[in-house]
Amino acid sequence: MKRLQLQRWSNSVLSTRARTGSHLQHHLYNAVRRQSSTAAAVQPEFSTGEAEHETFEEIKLKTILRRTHSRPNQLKYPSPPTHAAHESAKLAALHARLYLPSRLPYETLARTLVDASADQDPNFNNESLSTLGHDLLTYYTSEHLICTYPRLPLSVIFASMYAYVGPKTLTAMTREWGVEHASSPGGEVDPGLLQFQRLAPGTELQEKEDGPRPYQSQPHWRKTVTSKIFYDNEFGDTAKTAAEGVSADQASATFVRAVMSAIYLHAGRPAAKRFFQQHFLSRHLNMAELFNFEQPTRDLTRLCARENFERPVAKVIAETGRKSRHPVFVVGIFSGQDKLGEGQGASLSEARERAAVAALKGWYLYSPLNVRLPSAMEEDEAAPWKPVHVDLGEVIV
Amino acid sequence: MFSRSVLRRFASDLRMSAPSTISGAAPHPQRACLHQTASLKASQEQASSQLSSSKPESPLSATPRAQTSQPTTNQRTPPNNFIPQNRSHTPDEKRPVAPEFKEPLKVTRSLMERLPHLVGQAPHYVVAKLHDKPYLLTPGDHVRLPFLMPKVQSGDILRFNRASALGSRDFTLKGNPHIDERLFECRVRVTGTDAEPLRIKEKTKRRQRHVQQIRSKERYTVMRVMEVRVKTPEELLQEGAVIVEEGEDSPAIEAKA
Amino acid sequence: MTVQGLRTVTSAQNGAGAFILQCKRLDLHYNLQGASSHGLRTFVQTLLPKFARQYPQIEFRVSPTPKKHPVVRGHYINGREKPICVRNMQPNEILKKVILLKEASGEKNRRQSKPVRSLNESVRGIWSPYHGDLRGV
Amino acid sequence: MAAIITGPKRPWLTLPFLLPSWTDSLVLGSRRHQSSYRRTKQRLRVKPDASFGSSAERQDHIIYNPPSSAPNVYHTPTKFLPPDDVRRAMRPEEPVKQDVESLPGVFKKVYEKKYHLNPSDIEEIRKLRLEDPMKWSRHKLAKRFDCSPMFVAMVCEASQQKKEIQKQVLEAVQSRWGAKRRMAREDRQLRREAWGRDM
Repeated sequence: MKRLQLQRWSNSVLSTRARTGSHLQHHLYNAVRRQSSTAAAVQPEFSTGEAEHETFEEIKLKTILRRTHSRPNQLKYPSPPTHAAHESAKLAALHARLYLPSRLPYETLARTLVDASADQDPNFNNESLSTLGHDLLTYYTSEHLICTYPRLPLSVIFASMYAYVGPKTLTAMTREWGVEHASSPGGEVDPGLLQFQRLAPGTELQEKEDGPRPYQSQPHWRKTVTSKIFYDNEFGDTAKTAAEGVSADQASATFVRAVMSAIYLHAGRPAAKRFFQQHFLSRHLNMAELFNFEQPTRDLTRLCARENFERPVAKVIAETGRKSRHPVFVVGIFSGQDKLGEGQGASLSEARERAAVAALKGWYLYSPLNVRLPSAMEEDEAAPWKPVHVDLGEVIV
Repeated sequence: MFSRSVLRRFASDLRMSAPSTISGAAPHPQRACLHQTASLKASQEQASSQLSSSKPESPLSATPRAQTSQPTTNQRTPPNNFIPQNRSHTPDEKRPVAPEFKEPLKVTRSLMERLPHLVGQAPHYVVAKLHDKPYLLTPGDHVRLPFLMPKVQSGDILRFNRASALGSRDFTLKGNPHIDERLFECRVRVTGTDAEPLRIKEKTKRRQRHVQQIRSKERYTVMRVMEVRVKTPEELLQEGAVIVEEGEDSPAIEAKA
Repeated sequence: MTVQGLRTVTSAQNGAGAFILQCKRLDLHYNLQGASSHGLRTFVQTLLPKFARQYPQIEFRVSPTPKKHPVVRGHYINGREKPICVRNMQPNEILKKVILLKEASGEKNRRQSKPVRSLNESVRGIWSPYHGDLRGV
Repeated sequence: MAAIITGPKRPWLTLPFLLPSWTDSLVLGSRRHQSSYRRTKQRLRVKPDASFGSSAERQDHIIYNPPSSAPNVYHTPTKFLPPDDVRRAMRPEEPVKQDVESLPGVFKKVYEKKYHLNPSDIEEIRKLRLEDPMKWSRHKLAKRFDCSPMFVAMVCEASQQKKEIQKQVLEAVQSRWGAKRRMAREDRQLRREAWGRDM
C-alpha cells in the first residue's frame, strides 16, 4: 500500500471531516501514546496520517470510525451540530483572530458560517442574522457617507456604498479574515469552515421576482435613480438568484453581514460600531475617483446659475508650446474673481473640461469639519446634537 | 543613564505604592500634559526611549480582553527555559518609563493663532524621526523599517513622539529641531517582521582557491500607520498648555522663502 | 444622468484599523522515534501549550510523519505557506523559528528600497512647473 | 544656462585670498563642464523646499508655505463653502490674486448672449428646418438669425429623413477610412471620455 502524503491528508481531502478525525484521534492518542500533553485550549488537530503504521491503532481507528459514523448526530444534520462548535480549532482561531468579544459565543459564530443553501432550517443558518447585519452595515455606511460628504450625487453614493459594503468587498474581507470554504456542506464538516451549496458551473443567474414592478414592459424606464432606490438593492442593482446553490461571493458576503449582526446582538451597539469602524471604514477609498462626468462644463454652468454665482469663465493660466507637438495648457475656471477649478491638458478644450471636472468635484466633495453622526446620539452621555450639513442635492440638467 | 534609572525607580515606586492616584483623581497640570500616555498602564508598555507605546482610547476589540495580547499579571513569571519575547515578560523594573515633563507645554501666540488653519486642512503628514532618520508618514501607510526593532511583536501599538515637521497642504508645523511631542499624535501598529532574500557575497583572496561565501538575510520590522493627528487648540489648553509671547529674536510669521 | 458613479472596491490596510495576524495555521510534523525529532517532541510537550495559549489566533496541528525529519509549516492568510525544517534543533531554537513564522506576513521575501509605501495621494501634491513660484533647477 | 545657475562645489569667491584681482573674467571661463553622469544627476536633484530648511526660530511654529503643485479637489474652493463653515473666515491668506480680467480666455472670441429672438422667430426656425433640411442647415439658420448653431439645435430637431441621410454620409466617409485612421479616431474618442473621469 502506497503511503499517502501527509500534506494531502491534512489539507484539502480531509478538510471536510478534519474535526471528526481530530476527535477520534485525540481519544486514541491519549489512550495509546500518552504523549500529547498539549493544553485543552489548543485543541490540536491530529491528522490521521499515523493510522497506518501500526496495526493495533488501525483496528482501533476503524472501530471508532464505524462508531462515529453510526452515531446519529454526525451525518444526520445538514450542518454541524451545536456542540461541535466548542471542539473546532478553526472556529476558536477565527474568534480570536477577529478579536471578537467574549460575550459572542462560539455557537453563534458557527451559525454565521452556515449559509441558507447549506441548511434550510432558519434556526441553524445565518439568513436572519445576515438580514440584520446587512441593514446595520448599510445604515452605518450611508450615514457616514452622507454626513462626511453631504453633497455627493446619488449615483456616487451608490458607488461608494458598493465600494465599502458591496459583495466584492465583503468577499475580499472574508478572504482577509482567513476563512476557508468547505467543499460541500454537511453535519461532519468542521464548523470553522464557510458552508454553502456551491453553484454548478455555468449556471445562469436569474433576476429575483419580488412583487410587481410598474412598466415592466419598458425595461429602460426602471433605470432612473428613483426607481433604483425604490425597487432595487442599496447599490442600485437588481437582486439575482439561482435555483440551487449560491456563488462563493454571495456566501462570503452573507457571512460577513451575519458576523456584524452577531456582534450587535451579543455585545451591543457600541461594539458593533467599533467593529464597523475598524474593519470597514479603515479601508482605503479615494472618493475623487468615483466620478464620471459626461458634460462637466454644462453641469458647472447650471450649478453656478442655481447657486447664484457669476457665470463661470475659462481662462488660460499658463501654457507652453502652443505651436509644438506637445503643448500644455493650464486652464482655470473662474466665477467672478474666484477660481473654482483648474485643469491641465494637451488642448484648450481638454484643459477646460478637466478644469470643469475639478470644479464640480470641489463642489461635490465638500466635507464639513467635526462631523457628528446621528447614531452617536444613541449612546449615553452624548454631547448635545449639532445639526449636520444638509445640501440641496446634485445638479439636475 | 543615571537619570533613567532614577526615573525608573521612581516609577516602580509609584507602581508599588499608589497605582491609581496618577491616572485617576486630581491630575495637576504637568500630569495632564501627558495625554493618554500618562496612565501608568501605558507607561509600562513603552517600547524604548524614542518610542512610547500606548493604547488608544478605544481598544481595537469590542472588549479589552480580546485586544490584549499579553497574559494577565499572574501569568507573567517566566519559566527557566522560556525566552522573553514581548514586553509582558520583562520585569517591571527593567521596562522603560514614560516621559516625565518638567514643565507644561509652552506655545507661542502665533502658533495658537495658526493652529486652527492647520487642523482644519486634512489630510496631514508627519516627518517622524526614528534613530534620526526621517520617515514621511500619512495615515494608512505601510512602513518597513531598515532594521529589526527589538522587544516588539506584531499587534503592538507604538507612538512616534519625535517629528521634525507636521503639515497639511498649505501649512507646516516646524520644530527646531523637533516638535514638542505634546502637540501631535502619531501611532503605528507593528504588523510583523519581514526579511530580505538571502544575499550571498563571495569573498576571494589572492592565490587561494577557496571562495568564502558570506550569507546575510536581514530582518526588518513592518508597521502600519494608524493615525496622524495634530491636536486642536482647545485640546492643548485643556491639557495645560501655556501661551507665551514670542521671543524677541523670533519673527512673527515666516513667509515662504 | 449628469454624473455616473464608478464602481471600485476598497483596499485593505491591515493594522490601520483592525489588525489580523497573517499566520493562520501552524503545522508541526515530527517523527515518533527519530532522534532528529527529539527537539520538536520536547517542544510540543513543554513550550507549545504556553505558546498556543498566548496566540489563540493561530490554529495548531500536531501530527506525526513517519521516517521524515521534523517540519514546522506556517500557513498564511494570503494562501502561501512557509515550511521550516527543524531537525536536530533544541526546543528553544524551535521556539525562535515558530516565532519567526508567526511574525511573518506570508509574502515572498523581496528587496525593498523605499521604507514607506502609501496608497494615499501626496499631501502637498506633485511638483509642477506651472504652479507656484518659479525656481531654477 | 546651467553654468549660470549652478556653481562649482566650492566657489572661488569663498576663498578670496586665492583670487587675484584680474580673475573676474577667468572664474567664468575656467568653470568645469558637467562632464559626468553623476555630476549632472547631482545637480538635477531637486532640493527640498527652502521653507523646510532650518530657521532661526527656536520654538515650534507654523509657517504658510503653499506647494507649487496643482490644486487638490478635496480642498473646497472658498466660494463653494457654505456660509456657516469656519474655513470661510480662515482663508484670507490667499496669495495676491492675479487679475482675472487680464488673463487670456480659452476662446478667441467671446460671444455675448443677445437674447434677441422672440417666439415667432423660433417658430420660423422650426418651419424652415422642416421645410428644406438640406438647404437650411444648422449653420445657415444660425447665420440668418444671428444666433449660435447650438441654439438652433436646442430649438429644433432635424427630420428623420435628414438624419438618415446624414448617417449615410457619415458611413460613406467612414468606409473610406483605413485601419490606422479608424483606430486613431477610436482612441481619440476614448481619450475624450477619460477627461470626464479625470484620468
